[in-house]
Amino acid sequence: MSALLEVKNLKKYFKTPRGMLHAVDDVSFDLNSGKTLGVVGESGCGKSTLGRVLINLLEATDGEIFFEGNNVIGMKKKQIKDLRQYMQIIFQDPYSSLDPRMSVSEIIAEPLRIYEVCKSNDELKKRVQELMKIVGLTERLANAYPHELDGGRRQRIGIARALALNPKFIVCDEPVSALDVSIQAQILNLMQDLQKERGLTYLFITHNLSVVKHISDDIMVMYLGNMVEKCNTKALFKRNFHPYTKALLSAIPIPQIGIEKRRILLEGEISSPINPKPGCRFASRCIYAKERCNSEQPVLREILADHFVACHYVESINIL
Amino acid sequence: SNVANDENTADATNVSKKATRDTIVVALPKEPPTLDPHNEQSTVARTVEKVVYDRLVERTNGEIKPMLAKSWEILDDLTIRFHLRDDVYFHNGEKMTAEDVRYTIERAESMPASAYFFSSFDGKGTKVVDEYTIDIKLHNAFAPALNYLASSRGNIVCKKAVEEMGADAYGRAPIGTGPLKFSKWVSGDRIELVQNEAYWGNQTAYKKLVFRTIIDASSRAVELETGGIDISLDISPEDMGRLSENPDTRIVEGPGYAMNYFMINSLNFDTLADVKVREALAMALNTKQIVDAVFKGTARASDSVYPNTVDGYTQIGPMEYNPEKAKKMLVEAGWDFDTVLDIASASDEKALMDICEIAQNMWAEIGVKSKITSYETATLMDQQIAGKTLLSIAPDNPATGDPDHAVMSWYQAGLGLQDSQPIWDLIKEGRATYDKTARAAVYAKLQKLLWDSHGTIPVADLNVLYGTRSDIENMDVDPGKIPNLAYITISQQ
Amino acid sequence: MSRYILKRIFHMIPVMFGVSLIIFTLMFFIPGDPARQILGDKATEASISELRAELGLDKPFVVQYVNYIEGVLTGDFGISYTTKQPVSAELFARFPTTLLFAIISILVACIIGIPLGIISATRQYSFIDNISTTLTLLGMSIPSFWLGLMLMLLFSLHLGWFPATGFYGPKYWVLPSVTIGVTSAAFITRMTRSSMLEVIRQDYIRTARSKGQTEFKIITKHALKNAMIPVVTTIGLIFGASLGGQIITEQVFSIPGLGKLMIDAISQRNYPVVEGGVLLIAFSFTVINLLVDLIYAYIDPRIKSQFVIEKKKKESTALKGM
Amino acid sequence: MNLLEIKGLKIHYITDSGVVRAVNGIDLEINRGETLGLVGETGAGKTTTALGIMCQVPDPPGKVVEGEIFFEGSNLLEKNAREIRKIRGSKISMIFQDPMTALNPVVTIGDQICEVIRLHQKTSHAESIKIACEMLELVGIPAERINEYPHQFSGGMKQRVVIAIALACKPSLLIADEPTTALDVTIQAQVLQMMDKLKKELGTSMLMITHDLGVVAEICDRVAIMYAGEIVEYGTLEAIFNNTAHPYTKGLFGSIPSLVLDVERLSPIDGLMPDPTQLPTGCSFAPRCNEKMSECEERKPELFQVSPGHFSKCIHHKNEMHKESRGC
Amino acid sequence: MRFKKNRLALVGMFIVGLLLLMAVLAPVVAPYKFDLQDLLSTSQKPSLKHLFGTDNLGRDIFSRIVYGSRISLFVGFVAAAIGTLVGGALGSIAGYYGDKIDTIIMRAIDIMMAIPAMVLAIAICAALGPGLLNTMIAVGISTVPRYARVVRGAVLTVKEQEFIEASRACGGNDFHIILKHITPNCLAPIIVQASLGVADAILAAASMSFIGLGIQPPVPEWGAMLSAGRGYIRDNPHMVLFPGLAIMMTIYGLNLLGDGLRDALDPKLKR
Ligand SMILES: Nc1ncnc2c1ncn2[C@@H]1O[C@H](COP(=O)(O)OP(=O)(O)OP(=O)(O)O)[C@@H](O)[C@H]1O
Ligand SMILES: Nc1ncnc2c1ncn2[C@@H]1O[C@H](COP(=O)(O)OP(=O)(O)OP(=O)(O)O)[C@@H](O)[C@H]1O
Ligand SMILES: [Mg+2]
Ligand SMILES: [Mg+2]
Repeated sequence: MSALLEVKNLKKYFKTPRGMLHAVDDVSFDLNSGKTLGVVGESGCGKSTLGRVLINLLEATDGEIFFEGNNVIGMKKKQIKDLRQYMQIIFQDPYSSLDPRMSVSEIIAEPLRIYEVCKSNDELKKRVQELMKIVGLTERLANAYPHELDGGRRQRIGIARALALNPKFIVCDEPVSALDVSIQAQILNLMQDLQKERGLTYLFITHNLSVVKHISDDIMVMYLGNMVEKCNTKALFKRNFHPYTKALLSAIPIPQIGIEKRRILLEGEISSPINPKPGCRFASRCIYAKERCNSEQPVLREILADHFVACHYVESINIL
Repeated sequence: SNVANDENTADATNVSKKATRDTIVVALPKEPPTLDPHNEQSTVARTVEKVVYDRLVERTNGEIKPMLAKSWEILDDLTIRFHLRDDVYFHNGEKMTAEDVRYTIERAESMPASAYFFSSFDGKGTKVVDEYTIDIKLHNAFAPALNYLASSRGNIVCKKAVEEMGADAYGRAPIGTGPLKFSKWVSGDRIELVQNEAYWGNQTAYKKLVFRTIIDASSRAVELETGGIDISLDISPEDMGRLSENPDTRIVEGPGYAMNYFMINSLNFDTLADVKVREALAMALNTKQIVDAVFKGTARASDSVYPNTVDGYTQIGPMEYNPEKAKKMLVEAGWDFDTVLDIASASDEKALMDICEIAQNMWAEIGVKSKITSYETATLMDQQIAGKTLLSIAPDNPATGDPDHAVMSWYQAGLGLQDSQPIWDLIKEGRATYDKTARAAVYAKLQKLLWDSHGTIPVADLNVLYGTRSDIENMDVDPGKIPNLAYITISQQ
Repeated sequence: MSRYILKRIFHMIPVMFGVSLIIFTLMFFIPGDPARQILGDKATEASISELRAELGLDKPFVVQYVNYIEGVLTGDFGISYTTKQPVSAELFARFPTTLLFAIISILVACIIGIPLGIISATRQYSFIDNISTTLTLLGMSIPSFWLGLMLMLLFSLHLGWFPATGFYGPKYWVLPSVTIGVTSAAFITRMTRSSMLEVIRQDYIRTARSKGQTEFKIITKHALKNAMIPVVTTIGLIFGASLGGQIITEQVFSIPGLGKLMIDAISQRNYPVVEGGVLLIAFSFTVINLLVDLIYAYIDPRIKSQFVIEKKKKESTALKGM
Repeated sequence: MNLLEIKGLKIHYITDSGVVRAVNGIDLEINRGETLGLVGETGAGKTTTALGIMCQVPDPPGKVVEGEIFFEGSNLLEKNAREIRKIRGSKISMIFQDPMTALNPVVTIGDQICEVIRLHQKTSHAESIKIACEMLELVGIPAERINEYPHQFSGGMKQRVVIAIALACKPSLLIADEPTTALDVTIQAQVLQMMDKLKKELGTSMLMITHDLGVVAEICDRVAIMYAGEIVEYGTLEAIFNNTAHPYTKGLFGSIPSLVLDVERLSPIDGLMPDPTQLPTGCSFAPRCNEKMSECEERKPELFQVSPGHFSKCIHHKNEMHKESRGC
Repeated sequence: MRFKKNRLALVGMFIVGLLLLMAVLAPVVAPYKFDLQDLLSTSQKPSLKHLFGTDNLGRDIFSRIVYGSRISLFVGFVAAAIGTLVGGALGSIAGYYGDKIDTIIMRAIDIMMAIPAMVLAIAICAALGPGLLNTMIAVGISTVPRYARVVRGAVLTVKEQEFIEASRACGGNDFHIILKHITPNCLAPIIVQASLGVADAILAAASMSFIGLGIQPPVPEWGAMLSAGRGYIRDNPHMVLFPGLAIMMTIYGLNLLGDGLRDALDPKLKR
């Protein structure tokens, strides 16, 4: 089975007054159709940027993205527009991602209008109603404005908009982080149902590991623009190798008592992605860091089958 | 120079007056650009110049009197000999001699700003006879010569000072022989003069004369009432009543040389080429009513082409006010009642604007449509001179009081007239006629001719109005609005 | 910091060029002949064209402009057509007065406006707030010459407290400054109020309260400084604008400032004065802007740190090199 | 005697669109040295409760309508503004939700720490700086950064500064309003651990407001579950987690994806929180409750002691008890 | 409390509405023609015959004020419209495209800001000649920088919002985004600024009249009436009082309206 999405050595740098900001630095992965790839990592590690580059909202600095076998990078405007029908995004903030001056139905209809999918206004209306029903919004809300609604409903609008063009691939940029747990669970269920029904492929960005564990097939852990570990979800929670992944997993408070916690506390804060120094970017916070870590950037290696880790000393740390 | 920099606060007491009555503060409506008599154009400058400089002769109440010249004789049509005083010193200590006079005449003729005015004087030909005698030469017989020499263009400048300082600096720190000498100039604010203790004539009744620039008419009136100034050289008719009722202030009023009239250009435009039409327009204006409404009794309806204060005036009008007849005349002349007359006016003169508005209304009553366009003075002047205005309101102030000066504006292109040769001939004749009565006869003819040509529509002859504090006496009611402030005395109540 | 200032001064150059070009072009195409203005309506054509030649007005636009700029670059702003004085002398004779007037009136405006704005904000919708809102709106809608004359009538003529015109000392400053100050104060009050309202809703005010701090101290220590940035902007803009001369108030109170000079110069077609004056005003305006930005930096360390970024970077690279 | 005891507290926000009954009659107590977790969804009234304790409910629109808050035996609501100011910051401190905005951006962090010290302790300027430095070191920030401004710190460090301010006067009660929500997981772990350590060192009681049950499990001794302005369940950590009584609390647990177990589908609570201006007449959770009975919509349930120290506000318990008693 | 605020806005709306109505119905409302002179009854105090008295040419001041509302409001609105359109276009281009275009436009705006507005207006007016249209152009152009800055600021904030990105993700091009998202969301500050700008323009036009560069007579513009009457302020205060009040009322009304709009159009305050 060929991958829906194939990413090779993707890079995205931003020019800032202080220098080059390496938001995404040399990331490669495959994503098969109908699967969910979870992306986790701390704030500012480049998760959103990765998502945006994938669907061409941002232009990649370097690298290749194959969508259904075609290289997206370097496509013409027209082609990109065609492509966008198949790639959509759901944003984190259900407040700022909806135009406050558009009604619910207008927002959902926007992509349909742009691509002139519907032949008549009636058809458009019907389609919008259909979409609203799919995401569980009552018809009554069609003429409401976003500010009249709560976060959960707003996020449903965002999902309906993303679904409008029948995409194959959706980047979900922290779609549930702003929501309460009970609402979050509703939305997660909805997304899972949709995936099943329509065979959608998700890139699911979050920093909530329990959510990512719940929804993803594969997980990719990012640190300062680099991918540090990637493998199957179950495998990762059973066995993880990168020191950062370990710290991350151990830091999650678990809502259960009586569970023994072996917490690895990281010292210090995430450092700046601007003009990063050579070497492993995690080195400054890593308890195992040695000289080599400060001078040579570790490459991603397949440690076990389908389990990739970028660390010089995986073997010694984990006694493999 | 001391003109540019000044510590304002230090002088506060001087300017706010009242310490003693040694200081007289006079409000000017504008700031003079320079006090070089041959290099400026403004009435306000001349008021200051009048006390800083002396002239060969002086004109008071229409009479020419000696000043720096003790006596003079007209040697021939082209030569006037002046015998000068020998006790006159400039403010810089230089003695005033015939050479200064010669230099002044030559300069007046050659400097562009005064050249047109002194064009009949022959500066090169003018000869110094001896230290205190001079023969002033003329290019052509020029009867107004004495009147012109009595005007501020005839202010005698100090040759040495002008040459040493250069004209530009001289204008900002003038050196004359007058009763007051220049002391300082705070740009935009005031000019201060102090008594010239070495003056050959009578000393002024005060030690210091300060000219302050106060542009706003209401502010000037308020300042006069509060006693912040002693004299305001420009009082608007609106403030007159109050100032004359106030026991602390008084209004000094007298007939003036100034007049307001409409200029018609019938040379470049066919619209008003027909003299009958022009006459009808004049007839449709109730000048008496205009004058009363706009000037509140401080002007009279014009009854000639120049005011009765000017030499050789004869009464011709006022024009009969008869709208019915005017309308009939228009119909007879085949006037197209759809034509819209363009009236050009100066935007910054309220009285002129008011006259235009009333005239517009009065013409509307006989069915003549018109449209007023107000221009900035600079633009209006350009338009008039380029002959681009059909009908424009114009003020004139022939400050010499000489009829030749008063009709000078007929040369202007704003006032184009067909068949104007007879006019030029009469003007020439008037200039060449030295004899007073003969000259008056020429101007009587000229006035009639001009009046009948209806090249202008005379509207108002304006009085001069000065406001003073009540204790100021002997205010010179100069018709030309250039009073000699040296005469002022202060009553000790 | 000084690097930043230098950079800003460097940025002023194109702005000043733009200003000079615009005003020069406007003056070039404005109708009305300066020579005619100087010599009067009865002067002969010959002397007019002679003077035009002397003033260089007969040359093509580009040549005139280049000449002018050359002059300006060597510090020569030309000679005033009317007074025959160097333009720089003319301008600097008036500038101190304008500056003084601007400073005093902005002080008056701040003294009225800032406290009123603070009180209004801390008692939103109270009686005082409503009164001040109404006064503010009235202050913004009163034409200044009207207010000026009214003040003059009341305080000079009837009460005799202050002199009517002139600008010779503190007593003279009161009426004109109040005239301008009232309008400016209205704007400052408004800005202070809305900015303050914004700030007192912030979390750090809540934090300060939870420390047990008194309301007065909360306003003065925590809120005010934060609320000042937009207020300072407003003050800077008003101040910058009043450096251009308060034309009407200058006229009513007979203050020898730049505004009046400029208006006269325009109407007399005194190009060198207009151009020099506009350049001077524009220059002071940009300097004020720079000052305002520096004040921002003083008030707000976040802005300051933007200034010193480059410096810091240099230091750190230097350290690394050791 | 309990350190803090809240009785029948009602706080309303009176707005144009109606009266928001944000806190609707709650009872709470916190013992010395104990950490109470206050858990609930957005808008449940957690922050309002905390502000009520601080006597800092924004007025207008907020109003404490009813109730008593006893702190160290005296009723805070009867004290005047000066007395309250004395307690704030010294005996009761609060950490606000968002560290990014809780610090004044134009004042150095040193000044902000010193401020609270100088307000409550008679110390000289130099001394207060010394204490501030100690506090900074205590929360793990080098003391030499005392003269820096908040923007020069990262989010986690800012939150630590906020904690330093809150603990500077060694308060007996610390109210922490979602202190780690805005932080990254790894940073959150650092901050939580530090708070726990400090709390123990200083013997401070803590009211920990959060919606993260994981955090609760980690550091709380007792838990109160809040829903629509009411406390629906209340008990020790073990009682709540292992012996969940109220349907809402059950729903909360069902909503959380588990890290330990593999769940195919989550079982969330349906629907949304009721509009706080129009709370249902009966049980406020009734509209979303899957164990709802007709009675629930008519009658407000009362707090029922499920087991000693474990209370729940559900009609079912009463009925069950009836059943039991009938069975007896 | 909101009601109270809205009530003020309603007052503003009422005032402005009344003025607009007066302007439209001028021939019906005014008892006399605005240029009807009666040189025999000049400078009359207010009476039943002449509600606001007469001016120095015997014209009915009330009628002139009524007709004047047409001119003054027209000047105000058109000048504000010029400022809004030109400034709005420049500001939104600068804000949306950013980078070099932004730098160039903002430098140009800096240049315009640095030239004193009044001097600029007077110079423009002197160059074009006085008159209704030219006054409007002069005042309008001199306010361009203000609008440009406001609009640019608004565009910059809106541009950063995620819904812009969302629209792009849905295939929207620049044109679509500017038209459908940026413009509607920037409208609020622009409308507010414009409503205040109308007031400013009326005052600016009045100041121009003071220097003699306003509207052509006998057209009754309030500012011109005010400055023409200033010589009479002592003896016939009614000649300045009523036009002055008319200006103040209008500006007061517009400001109230502007403030009200600011609140009404703020989505944050919307319920
Ligand atoms: N348009 C941009 N210009 C410059 N820098 C940017 C831009 N967008 C993002 N960055 C920077 O790129 C880095 C990665 O940002 P990104 O938003 O992808 O992080 P993230 O992992 O999504 O973080 P979060 O969890 O906070 O959403 C950050 O340091 C951010 O400051
Ligand atoms: N100043 C206020 N004016 C009006 N209503 C308010 C105000 N503050 C809070 N509310 C309302 O009171 C209710 C409780 O708010 P509160 O902030 O206490 O909730 P919370 O449990 O802290 O929520 P979150 O988890 O979002 O912080 C909410 O419905 C909220 O809308
Ligand atoms: Mg992100
Ligand atoms: Mg809260």
